[in-house]
Amino acid sequence: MLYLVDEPMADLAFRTIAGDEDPRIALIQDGVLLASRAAAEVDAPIYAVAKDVEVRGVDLPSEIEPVPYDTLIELVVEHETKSFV
Amino acid sequence: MLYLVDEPMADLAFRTIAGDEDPRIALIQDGVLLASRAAAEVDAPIYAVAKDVEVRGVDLPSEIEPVPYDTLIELVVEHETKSFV
Amino acid sequence: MKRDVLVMLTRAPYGRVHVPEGLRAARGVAAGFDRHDVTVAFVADGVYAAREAVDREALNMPGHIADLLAEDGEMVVDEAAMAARDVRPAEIAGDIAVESGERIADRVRAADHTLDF
Amino acid sequence: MKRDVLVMLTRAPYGRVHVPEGLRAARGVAAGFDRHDVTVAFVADGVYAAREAVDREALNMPGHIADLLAEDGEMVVDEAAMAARDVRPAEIAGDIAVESGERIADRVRAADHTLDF
Amino acid sequence: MAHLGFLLTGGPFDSERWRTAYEMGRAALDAGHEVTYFHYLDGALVPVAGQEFPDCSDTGLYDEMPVEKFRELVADGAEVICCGLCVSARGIDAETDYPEGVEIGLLPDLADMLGTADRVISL
Amino acid sequence: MAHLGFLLTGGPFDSERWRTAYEMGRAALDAGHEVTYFHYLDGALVPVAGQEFPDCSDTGLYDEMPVEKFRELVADGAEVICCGLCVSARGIDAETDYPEGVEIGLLPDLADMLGTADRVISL
Repeated sequence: MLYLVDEPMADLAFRTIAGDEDPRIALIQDGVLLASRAAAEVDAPIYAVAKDVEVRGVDLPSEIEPVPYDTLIELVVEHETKSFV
Repeated sequence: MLYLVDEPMADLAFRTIAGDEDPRIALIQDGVLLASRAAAEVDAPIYAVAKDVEVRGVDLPSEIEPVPYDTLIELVVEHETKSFV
Repeated sequence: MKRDVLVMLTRAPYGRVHVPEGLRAARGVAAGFDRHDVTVAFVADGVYAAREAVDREALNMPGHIADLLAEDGEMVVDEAAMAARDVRPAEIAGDIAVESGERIADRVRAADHTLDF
Repeated sequence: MKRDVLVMLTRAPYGRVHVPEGLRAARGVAAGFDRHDVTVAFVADGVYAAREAVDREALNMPGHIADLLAEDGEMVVDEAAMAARDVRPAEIAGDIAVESGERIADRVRAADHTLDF
Repeated sequence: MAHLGFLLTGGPFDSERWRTAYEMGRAALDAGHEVTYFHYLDGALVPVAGQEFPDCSDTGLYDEMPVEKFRELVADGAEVICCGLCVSARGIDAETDYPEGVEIGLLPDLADMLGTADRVISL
Repeated sequence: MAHLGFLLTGGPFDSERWRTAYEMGRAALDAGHEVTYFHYLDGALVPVAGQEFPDCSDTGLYDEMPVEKFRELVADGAEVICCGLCVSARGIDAETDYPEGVEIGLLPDLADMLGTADRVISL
């Protein structure tokens, strides 16, 4: 399952992710500010919307991959998706 | 000084109130949900907008006085006012 | 196609339209052509709207809730979000089931689609 | 009458108009007939907008800031709000002064009027 | 008599701030005070004419629509100024979309309100 | 080809959600997918014609106004439905305020989107 995660619903998002055996996470909008928390809490592939990272000047941990919107759509089409935005 | 306090700016509001020798507080909008915190943290007159208390079904601590809008305006006119809404 | 839909109400109720209009959407999709299976979950600041003491009439909730229940929709509230906000199970309205944070997370994962308001 | 005005920017910057339009308002009231004394304070989630690394151009900030500084306005950021969000003083832009949480609270109390965006 | 100024940045459907602004202004007018509103950002959406909501409770937030509340305030002597830039950004046509008496202003009007009002409440 | 549905409840000036909805829809159309939008609550304000903002950066959020972005999506095949009740509540005149191709719908259209779309993204 792919989870889109922004800040306002982050608590429920991380709780939902914790019970998923094969999650993927895409940090989006102000959710990119959660990069350090996500990297520390989750052992799974983590992506972050590149445009959102750039305008906010966020230093991504090396395990988080910035992705453009077309890659995000590939991920959405490939995986069932739950949005916490 | 009178302080109007809602939830989103509550941290700065309580910090500002803490440094005031003669504060009055009016909890407003979702700020009425902070009634217990306000009563515990602040030794000063505390009011809460009655309409906001009623629709949310909040049990006010006895030291907090529910006030209608016309009383709120009397307080505003009587005291310099800072809004955290 | 009939789907399992989870409608999450995420905001404190009074002063904005999200709770009543989220309920309107919930019963709307429960009543549509596919007659989706709809669960409404009060999560995050939405748990305040699940309290017995809120003025449902002032929040424009009763009609939408009656319609939702008539369509076999159900309502649940997130105990983990309640605990974070000091809302006790005894405060929750009788037509809303209190469920653990894990159970709510299970519902999110199991739903075909989630909507949030 | 000339007033001391404190303009508080309270929201995370990108995706909403509050930071640039709050800055526009700040320089607007600094430039008006009374030429109010204006201080802009980045508080709460607004501290993210005070970081050197944000893309000010994308946030439509530079013109408003130049006008504000030309009117002798100043910009400060709330260290207490920074600490709560793990933003370090070294990250703050050079034209914004880091001030303690107490100093920011002093400014709120001392201002004739506060506006928040 | 005091002069109360309100800066309203909240829209008609996303927060209670428009309603608080109305209630405080209503009470201030009733007590004989002078009231000025400066609507900025989504506050410019509050007094847009033609708002219709079919089934709201008489005891609730929308017993009347926001535009009706502000029409009433204008009739009772409040000055209501909407920021012209915010109006244009939202595709609002001031001529046809606002009730009579709602004025278009610019930031110097906000500066004037700050200079003349005894209290300024930011909502 | 997949069918992506977006429920958009955010307005044009209070969050990035309209822009995320646009960017994801743009990318989905470019990849050959089918795209449907249901605009609900303040989402109904996003495709209002006549939005003008004088001095925004080319690299920023408003390099073009939201209505222009959605006009482009409609031209490229996206279905854009605005909730009629939300439209009325906001005093929007669908005939004159929306660009050609923006449709008015009701909740059964949202129900249909839930039934047919492979993915539904709530923004």
